[in-house]
Amino acid sequence: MTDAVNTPAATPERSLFAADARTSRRNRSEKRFRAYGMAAVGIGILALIVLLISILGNGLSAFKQTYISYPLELTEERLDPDGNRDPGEMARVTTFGYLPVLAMSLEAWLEAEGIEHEMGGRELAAMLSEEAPAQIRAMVLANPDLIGQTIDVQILLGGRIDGFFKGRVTMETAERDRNVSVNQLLLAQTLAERGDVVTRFNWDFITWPDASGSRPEAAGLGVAIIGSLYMMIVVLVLALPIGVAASIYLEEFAPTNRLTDLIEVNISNLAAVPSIVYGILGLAVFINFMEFNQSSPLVGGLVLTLMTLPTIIIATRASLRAVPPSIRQAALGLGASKMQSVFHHVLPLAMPGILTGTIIGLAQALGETAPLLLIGMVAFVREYPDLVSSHSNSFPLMGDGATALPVQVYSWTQRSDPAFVERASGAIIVLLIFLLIMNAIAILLRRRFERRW
Amino acid sequence: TGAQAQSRDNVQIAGSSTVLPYATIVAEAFGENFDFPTPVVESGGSSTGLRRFCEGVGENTTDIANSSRSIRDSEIATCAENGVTDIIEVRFGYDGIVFASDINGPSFEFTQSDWHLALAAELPVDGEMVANPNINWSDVRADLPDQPIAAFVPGTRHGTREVFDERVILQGCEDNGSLAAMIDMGMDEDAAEEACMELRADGVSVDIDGDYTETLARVAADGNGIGVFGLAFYENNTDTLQVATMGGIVPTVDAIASGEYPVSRPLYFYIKAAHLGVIPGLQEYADFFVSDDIAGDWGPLAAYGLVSDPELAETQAIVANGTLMGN
Amino acid sequence: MLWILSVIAGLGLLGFLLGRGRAVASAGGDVRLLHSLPTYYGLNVTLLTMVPAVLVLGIWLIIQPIVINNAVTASLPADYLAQTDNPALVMTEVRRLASGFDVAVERGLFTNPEVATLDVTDDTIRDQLAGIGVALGADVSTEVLAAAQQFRVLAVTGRTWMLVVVFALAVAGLGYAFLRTNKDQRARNSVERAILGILIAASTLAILTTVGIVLSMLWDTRNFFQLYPWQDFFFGLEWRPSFEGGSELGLIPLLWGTMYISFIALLVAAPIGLFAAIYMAEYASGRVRSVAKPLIEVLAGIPTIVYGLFALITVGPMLRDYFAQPLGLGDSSSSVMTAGIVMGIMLIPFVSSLSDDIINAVPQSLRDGSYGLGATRSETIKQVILPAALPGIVGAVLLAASRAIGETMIVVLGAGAAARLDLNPFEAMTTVTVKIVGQLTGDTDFSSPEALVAFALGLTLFVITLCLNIVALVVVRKYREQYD
Amino acid sequence: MNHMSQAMTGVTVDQMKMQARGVDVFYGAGAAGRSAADMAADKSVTHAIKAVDVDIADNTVTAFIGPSGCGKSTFLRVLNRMNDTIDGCRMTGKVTLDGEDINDPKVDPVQLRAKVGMVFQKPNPFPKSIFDNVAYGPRIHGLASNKADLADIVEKSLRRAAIWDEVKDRLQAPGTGLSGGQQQRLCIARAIATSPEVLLMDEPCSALDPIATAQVEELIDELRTRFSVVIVTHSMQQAARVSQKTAFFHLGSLVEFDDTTKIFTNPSDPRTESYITGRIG
Amino acid sequence: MNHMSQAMTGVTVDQMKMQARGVDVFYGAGAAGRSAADMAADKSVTHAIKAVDVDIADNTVTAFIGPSGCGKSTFLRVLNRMNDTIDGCRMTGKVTLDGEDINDPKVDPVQLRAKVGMVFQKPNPFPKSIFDNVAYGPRIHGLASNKADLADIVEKSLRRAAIWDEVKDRLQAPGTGLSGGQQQRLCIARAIATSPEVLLMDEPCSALDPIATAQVEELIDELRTRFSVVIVTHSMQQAARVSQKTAFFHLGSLVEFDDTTKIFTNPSDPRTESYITGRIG
Ligand SMILES: Nc1ncnc2c1ncn2[C@@H]1O[C@H](COP(=O)(O)OP(=O)(O)OP(=O)(O)O)[C@@H](O)[C@H]1O
Ligand SMILES: Nc1ncnc2c1ncn2[C@@H]1O[C@H](COP(=O)(O)OP(=O)(O)OP(=O)(O)O)[C@@H](O)[C@H]1O
Ligand SMILES: [Mg+2]
Ligand SMILES: [Mg+2]
Repeated sequence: MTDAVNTPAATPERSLFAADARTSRRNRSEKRFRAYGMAAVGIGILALIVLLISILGNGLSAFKQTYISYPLELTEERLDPDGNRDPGEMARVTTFGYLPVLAMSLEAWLEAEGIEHEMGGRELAAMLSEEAPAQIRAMVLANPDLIGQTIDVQILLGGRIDGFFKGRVTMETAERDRNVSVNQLLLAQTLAERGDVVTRFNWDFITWPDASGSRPEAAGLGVAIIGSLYMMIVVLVLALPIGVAASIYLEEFAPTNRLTDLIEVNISNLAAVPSIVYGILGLAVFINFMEFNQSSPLVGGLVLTLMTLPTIIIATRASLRAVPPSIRQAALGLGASKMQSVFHHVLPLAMPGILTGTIIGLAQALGETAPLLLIGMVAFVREYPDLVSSHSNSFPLMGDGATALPVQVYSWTQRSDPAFVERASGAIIVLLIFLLIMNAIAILLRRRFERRW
Repeated sequence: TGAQAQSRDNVQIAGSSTVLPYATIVAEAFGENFDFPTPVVESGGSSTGLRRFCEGVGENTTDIANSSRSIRDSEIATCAENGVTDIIEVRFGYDGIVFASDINGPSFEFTQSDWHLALAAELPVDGEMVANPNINWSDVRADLPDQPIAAFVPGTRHGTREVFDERVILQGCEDNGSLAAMIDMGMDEDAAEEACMELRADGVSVDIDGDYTETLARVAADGNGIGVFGLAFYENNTDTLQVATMGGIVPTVDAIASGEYPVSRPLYFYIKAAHLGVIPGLQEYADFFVSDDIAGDWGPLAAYGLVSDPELAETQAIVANGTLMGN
Repeated sequence: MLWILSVIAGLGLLGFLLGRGRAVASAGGDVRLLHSLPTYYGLNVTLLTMVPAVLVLGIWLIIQPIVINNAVTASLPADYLAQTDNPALVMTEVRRLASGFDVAVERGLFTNPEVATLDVTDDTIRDQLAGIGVALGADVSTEVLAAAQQFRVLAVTGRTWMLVVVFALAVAGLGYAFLRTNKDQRARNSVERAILGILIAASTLAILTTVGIVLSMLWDTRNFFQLYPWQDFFFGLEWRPSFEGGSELGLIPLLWGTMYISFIALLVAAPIGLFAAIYMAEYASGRVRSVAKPLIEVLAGIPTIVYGLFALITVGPMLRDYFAQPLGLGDSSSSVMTAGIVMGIMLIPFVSSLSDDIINAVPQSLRDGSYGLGATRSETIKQVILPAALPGIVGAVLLAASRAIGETMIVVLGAGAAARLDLNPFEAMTTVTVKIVGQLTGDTDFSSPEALVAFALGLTLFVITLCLNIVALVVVRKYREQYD
Repeated sequence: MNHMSQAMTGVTVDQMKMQARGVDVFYGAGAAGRSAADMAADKSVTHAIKAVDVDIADNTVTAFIGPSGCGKSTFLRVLNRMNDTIDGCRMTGKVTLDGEDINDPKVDPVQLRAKVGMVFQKPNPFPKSIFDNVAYGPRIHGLASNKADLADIVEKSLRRAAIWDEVKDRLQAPGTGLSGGQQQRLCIARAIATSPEVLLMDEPCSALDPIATAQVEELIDELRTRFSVVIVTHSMQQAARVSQKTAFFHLGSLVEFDDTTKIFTNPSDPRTESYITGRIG
Repeated sequence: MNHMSQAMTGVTVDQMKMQARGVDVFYGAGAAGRSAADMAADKSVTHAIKAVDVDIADNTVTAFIGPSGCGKSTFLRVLNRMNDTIDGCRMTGKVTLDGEDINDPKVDPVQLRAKVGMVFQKPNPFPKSIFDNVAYGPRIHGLASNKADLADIVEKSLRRAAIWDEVKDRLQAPGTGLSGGQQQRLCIARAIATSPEVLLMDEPCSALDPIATAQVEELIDELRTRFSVVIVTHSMQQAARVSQKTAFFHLGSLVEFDDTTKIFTNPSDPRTESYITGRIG
C-alpha cells in the first residue's frame, strides 16, 4: 500500500511572525474582503441614516401645531336664529355660517385687548383654520346650551401661519404668497409673544382623519393608522401561516415532479409580478367576484397577503433547505413522523430565516400603495373604520372604507399646499415607528431562535 | 340582530386626481354639514374612475366618477354593456393650465408659438424638416430671456397633456405658420398636425408621469425649468413659483372663466342615475357640490383655485332634475 | 356569527377532551398502549367536530343570501321590476330597509310583529328610521316594504335552519369521532393527513393566484390586441401614446428600460447585500450584528416614495453634475443610473438579511474543516460557505430582482417617464411597470388601446418573468449542494 | 452467493424478529420505479447492497462486520427504512418484521422506526438541551405519564448509556456542546429511551474509550434480554465479545452469516478468514 | 499536578516542535478577558483543560489517551488555535511552535494552521466533489503549479489515506456521499495534501476497519519521518503501536506524559495504570 513517498519537500522553516509573500498576499486579500463587508454594512447604514435624517428633518414638525386661544362668543342670532335649541333646526346653520362668528369674536377680542392690526374681517378670518368652524359647530350641536355663552377655546390656526412658526413661511415669502399676508404674520407674532398663540404637540395628527387640501393643519393619520393596522393583521394572520405551510409542503413533503416544479416557478414568478397587478387581481376577485366592500382593509389585506406570500415562501424555503439533513434523520430514526420532525426540529431551526422573510414581506406590504389604487384604498376617507363593519354587503369584518399609511404619504405628497410635505414626512415617521414595532417583535423572536450547529 | 349584512350607506366616488382636491373639499364639508357619512373619494385617474363607474350597477360599484375630461363614446358604450345606461354629466368648473418657473429666475411672457418652436421635435426650415435647433429661449424669440430651454410637461397619461398638445403646441404651430409650411411641403393635414405635436426627445422637454409636486421638485432642482401646472397648484405655491403670461394674459380665475386665457380644461363628475334614491346622500352630495355656496365664485372651491363654471346655474338644474346625458 | 363560531369551537374543545379521555381510558390509563399520543386522539375528534361544521357554515353563509335574494326578487311584482331599471338595486333597497328594521327592533322603535304588519300608508317609515341613524335612499314603496318584510322572515328561517344543521353536524361529527376513538386508531396519521391537506392547500394558493392574475388580465389584453396589432406591440421600437389616437405602443423600449434599471439595481444590491451578509454572519460580533441587521432591514420598509424623492432631489443632480456632464454623457438628472442606484439601496436588505440567515445556517463543522486546513476566513467563505449557501443566496437575489422589476415610484422619480432605447446609463428611461401603473391610472379613455395596453404589458411581463424564472430554476438545480 | 441456508440453522422462521430477502440498494438512482436489473446495469448508479439475505433473531445481538464502504450502514438503514430519506436511494427485495413486510405501502414507516430504533454512525444530537435530546423520543411516543416519569426515563437512559455522571450537572446545556464520545453516548441514550424492539447501532463505540466501551457493551448485553440488537463494528474483538450472530459484508455482498463463534473460529468463506486475520480490507 | 518534569526527559528544549505551558481552557466563559482564576471559580463555566504542559517533539508521534470527555480534543484544538472559532471558549497559558508563541496577537492563525494541520473527530467533508475536497488545501496554499500537479497531489494524498481505490472512479462525486469510514479517510487525505509540519489527528481510525486502520497507521509512521504527528486515540493498542510519546489525560488534567513504552509498561501514576488496565474511565 505504501506508495513511493513523494510529497513536496518539507517547506523550509519559517517563523510564524514573518509572513511569507503568499501568506501576506492572502492576508491582504482577507483584509480587503473584510473591508468590503464592512463597507457594505456601512453603505447600508449610511443610506439609512441619510434617509432618516431627511425624513426626521422634514417630518418632526408635523407633530406640532399652532393654536390660538381667545374668548369665543356663540351668538344666538346667528347660530340658532329661531332660538328654540332644536338640534334639527340648528343643524341648518352650516359651517359657513359659523365662520363669521369666529371671525367677529376674534376681531372683538383683539379690539378689547387693544392689539393693533390693519386687517379686515375676511383677512382676519383667513388666519383661522377652515377646520375651526366645523369643530365649533360639532361642539355646539352636541351641547346646544353653549349658545349665547362666551367660551374660551383653543382654535387651529391656518397652515401658513403654522408654517411661520415652523420656519417654512417667512415675511419675504409671505409677500409673494397669496394665501397669507405679512399683516397676518405680524399679528400672529404679536399674539405668540403674548402667549395667546402657541405651537404645541399635536396628538390630533395621529388621531384625526385626513382633511382636504385646503386645511393641511387638520389632516391626521387616524384612519390610515387603523387601516394599516387592520391590513397588517390580515397579512400577518394569513400570509405567515400560509407561507410557512406552503414552504413546508414544497420543501419537505412534495414529491419532486412537474407539478412541484410548476408551483415553485410560479411562486418565484409571483414575486416579480408588479404590485399593481395584484390590485387588478384584487379588484376582479375580491370586489367584483366575491363582492367584498371596495376600499376596505379586508380586501387590501387580502391583496397584500397575496403579494407578500412569495417573499415569505422564498425566504422560508431557503432556510428550511439550510437545515442539515442529519437533524431530520435523527428525529426520523427515533420514530418521529415526518410531520413531527419538521415541526419539532426543522421549523425552529429555520425560524430566523422565516422571521426575516416575514419582516421584509411585512415591510413591503406596509409600504405599498400601488395595489391599493385599484381596490379603492387610495382615497379620501374621513370616517373611522369599524372592526366589524355595520354596513357591508358581504363579509363584515374590516369592511369599512379606510386608507393606509403609505397611501396617506402618497396623497399628501401630491397635494399642492407645501404644508403637506411636512405631514407626509410625519406620516413616514409614523409608518417607520409602526414598522419598528412590528420588527422589534420579530427580531426578538429571531434572536431566540438563532444558533449555529 | 346585527348579524344581517346591511347595505352601504356612504357615497363612493372615484376618478381623476385633478378633480380629487375639489371633491375632497366638498366631501369634507358635506360630511360636516349633513347627517350622511362623509363620502369616500378615491383617486386613480379619470380612466380608472370611469372604468370602475362603468363596471355595473349595484352597491359594489362606484356612484360617481370624477373626470378631467368628458366621457368618451366608447366608454359610454362599455357602460351601457354593463348596464350603466343612465348617466348624469356634471361639469362643475374649469382647471386653468399655467406655465410657471422658479421665482428667482427671470419672468416669461410666452405665446403658444414660442412653445411650439421650443419643443417641437422638428421644424420646417426652407421647405425641409430639420431637428429643432433651439437651445435657449432667446433662440426662439429674441426678447425672451437668455436661458436654456427646459420644460417639464405632463406625461402622456395626463389629461393635461392633451390640452397642452392641442391648445399650446398645435395652436402655436398654426400661429407661427409651421403648419401651413408643412402642408405646403406636401404633408397631408393629419400628418402635419401630428408632426406639430411631436415633442423633442433630446431631454429638453421632460415628460412628468408623476404629479405637479414632482414638476415643482424638478423646477426647484433644475432652476432653469419651466413647468406646466394646474392653476390651483400654482396658487398654493406662489411663494416659490412665478407664472408666465400666455399671449399677454395673466392666468387668473377671471381670465380663464372669461376664456381670455387660452389654456384650460373643463372638469366633470358623472353620477350613476340608477343609484340616486338608493345610496343615501348621493343626491344631496351632488346638489351640494354644485351649490353656489360651494362651487360659486366665492365658495371654497374657487378659493382653492377652481375656475367656477360661468354656467353654474344650468349645471345646478341638471343635477336637481337628474337630467341624463344625451337628453 | 361570532357566537356560532365560539359554540363550535367549544364543541371542538369538548371533543378534544372527550376524545383524549376515551383514548386514554381505552388503554386502561396507560398511554403507552396507545397508537399515538393522547393529544392526537383529541385533535382528531376536534377536527371532525369543527371542520365539517365550519365548512357547512361558510357555504351556508355564502349561499343563503343568494337564495333569499332570488326568492325575494322572484316575489316582487313583475311590473314593479319592469319600471325600475335594475333589480339588483331594488334588492339593495330591500336589504337596506330590512336591516334598518333590524336596527329599529334592536333600539325598541318597533317590535317584530309591528314590523311585519307595517304598511306604507304610514309614510313616516323613512323619517322614523332616519331618526335612529338608518338612512334610506328614497321613500318606501309598497313593493319594497313587502319584500323587506318577506326578506326578514326568510332570513330568520334560514338562520334557524342554519343553526340546526351546523350544530347537528358538529355534534354528529363529535359523536362519530368519539365513538371511533380507541387505542388502536391511527389518530396521529389522520391528524397528520389533515395537516398535510392544509399544507397542500396552502401551496396550491400560488397556482390559484397565478390563474387569477392571468384571468383578470386576459380579457382586457384580448381587447387590446383587437384594437392594436400585436406585431407593433411586441416588436415596436417606439412608445408614444397619444390622446388623439395613432399611438405607438412598442414594448421593446420599456422592456429594455426594465432590464437595464433592474440590472443596475442588482449590480448595486447584490454585491453590497452579499458582502453585508457575509460581514454580519462571519465577521461581526453578535452585538454589531444584532444592531446592524435590523437597521438595514428598515431600508426595506421605507416607502418607495422617499427613495424616489431622494433620487430626484439628491442622487440625480449629483450624478449629473459629477459624472454625466464631465463625461459628456448628457445632462439629464433623471437616469437609469439614478433609479438603479437608489433602487439598489432599497434592495440591499432583501439580499443581505436573507443571505445572512442562510450563511448562518451553514454548519460550523464546515468552517472548522476549512480553517483547520489553514484557510483564511475569506477563503473559507468564498470556497466553502458560499457554495453551500448558494441556492438560498440565489433565491434572495432573485427576490431582489423581482422587486426591482415591480418597482414604480423610484423609477418615475429617478429615471423619468420617457421610454427610450439607449445604452447610455445617464439617459432617462422607464420601465414596463411604470407604464402599467401610468396608463392604468391616467386620464385616457379606459376602452382605448392606450389604457388597455396596461393589461397587455402586465401579461407580457408576467410571461417574460416566468421564462426567466424557469431558467433560474434549472440553473439553481444544477448547483444545489447538500451539506452534512 | 448463497450462504443463506446457514442463516436458518437452529432457528425456526417464526422465531425470527426480522428477515431480509434479496435486498439490493442503489444510490443515485434518480426517479423511483426503475427495475433492479436496470439500475445495476447503470454505470452512474452505486450498487451498494447486492442480493443480501439476513435474519435477525429475537434476543440476539447480530454484528455486521466488513471493510469500510462495504455497505454495512446502508444495510442497517434498510432495516428501518431510513434510506427512504436519502434522495436517489432505491431499495428492492423484501424485509419483514415479525413476518410483516416493512416496505408494504400500508406500513407506516414512523411506527416501524419506533419499533426499530437507530444510533447513527456520526453522532447527531439535536441542537437542544441534553435533557430534551433524550426526552424527545419518550415525549413523541407518550412513554411517560408525567414529568417525574419522564425525568426518570431520561436519567435511566443516560445512566445505561454510561454518560449520566458526566452530564448530570448540565442537563440543560446543549447536546451539541459535548465531546465526540459524549455525543455518541448521548445518541445511544436517546435511542434506548424509546425502548425499541430492535436497536440498530452503527459503530456505537467508535469514539469511546475502553471503559465506556465496556459499559456500552454491557448495555447491549442487557438489551439483548428483551430486544434484538444489530451492531455495526470494526472491532473483531467487540463483535466476538457481544454478538451471537455475525454477518460479514464485502463489496456490498453478504459473504457469510453465521454464529459468531463459527465465524471467528471456523469461517467457511476464505474471504471471511482473510478479513478476520487482517489480510483483505 | 506536577508531572511535567517528565515531559522534558530525553529531549532538549530546542528539539521541541511545540511546547504547551500551563494551558487552561474554559467553555461557556462568555466575554473575553476574564482571568483564569475567575473563570475557574465560575460554576457555569466548564473548565475543560487544567494547567496542562505538553511538549511535542519533532519527528515523533505523540498519542493523547484518556477517557471520553477528558479534554483530548480540546487540547488538540489548542495547538492550532481552532478553539478560537468556538464561541465562549477561552484559553490561558502559553503554547509555542518552534519557540514562537502561537497566541501572540501578531501571529496569524491562518499561517499557524497551515503549519499545524488537523483531522477532526467527526468527519466533515465539504459539500464538494471528492477531488475538490482534497485539492482545497493545495489550492489555497498554492502548492501546485498546474493542473496536472494538483491532480497528482490529490491522487497521492488519497492513496496515502488508503482510499484511492474506492474513489478513483468517482472523484467528481460529492464527498458527502461517502460512507463514514470513507469520509474519515477523505478528511485525512485532505489534511495531508497541504503537507503541514505538525499534523493533529483526532481519532483518525475510529470508523475504520482493521485493514484501513493498519494503512493509516503506516501512513502516520511514514509522516513521522518528516513531521510531528499528534494523535488522539481510544485504542491503547494503537497508541502503543504508532506513538513514541503518550500523554494521559484525566478530567482535564494531564496525568502523565512520557515515552509510550514507559507509560504502557511502567506508568508512574496509579490512575494511568488503572486506565490502561481498564479500571477507570
Ligand atoms: N463546545 C463546547 N461547549 C461546552 N463544553 C464543551 C464543548 N466542547 C467540549 N466541551 C466539554 O469539555 C470537556 C472536554 O471535551 P473534549 O471534546 O475535549 O473531550 P475529549 O477528550 O475529546 O472526549 P472524546 O473522547 O469523547 O472526544 C467535556 O466535558 C465536554 O463536555
Ligand atoms: N448518500 C450516498 N450517496 C452515494 N453513495 C453512497 C451514499 N452513502 C453511501 N454510499 C456508498 O455506498 C457504499 C456503502 O456505504 P456504507 O455507508 O453503507 O458503507 P459502510 O459499510 O457503512 O462503511 P463504513 O464502515 O465506512 O461506514 C459506499 O461505497 C459508499 O460510498
Ligand atoms: Mg458506515
Ligand atoms: Mg474528542
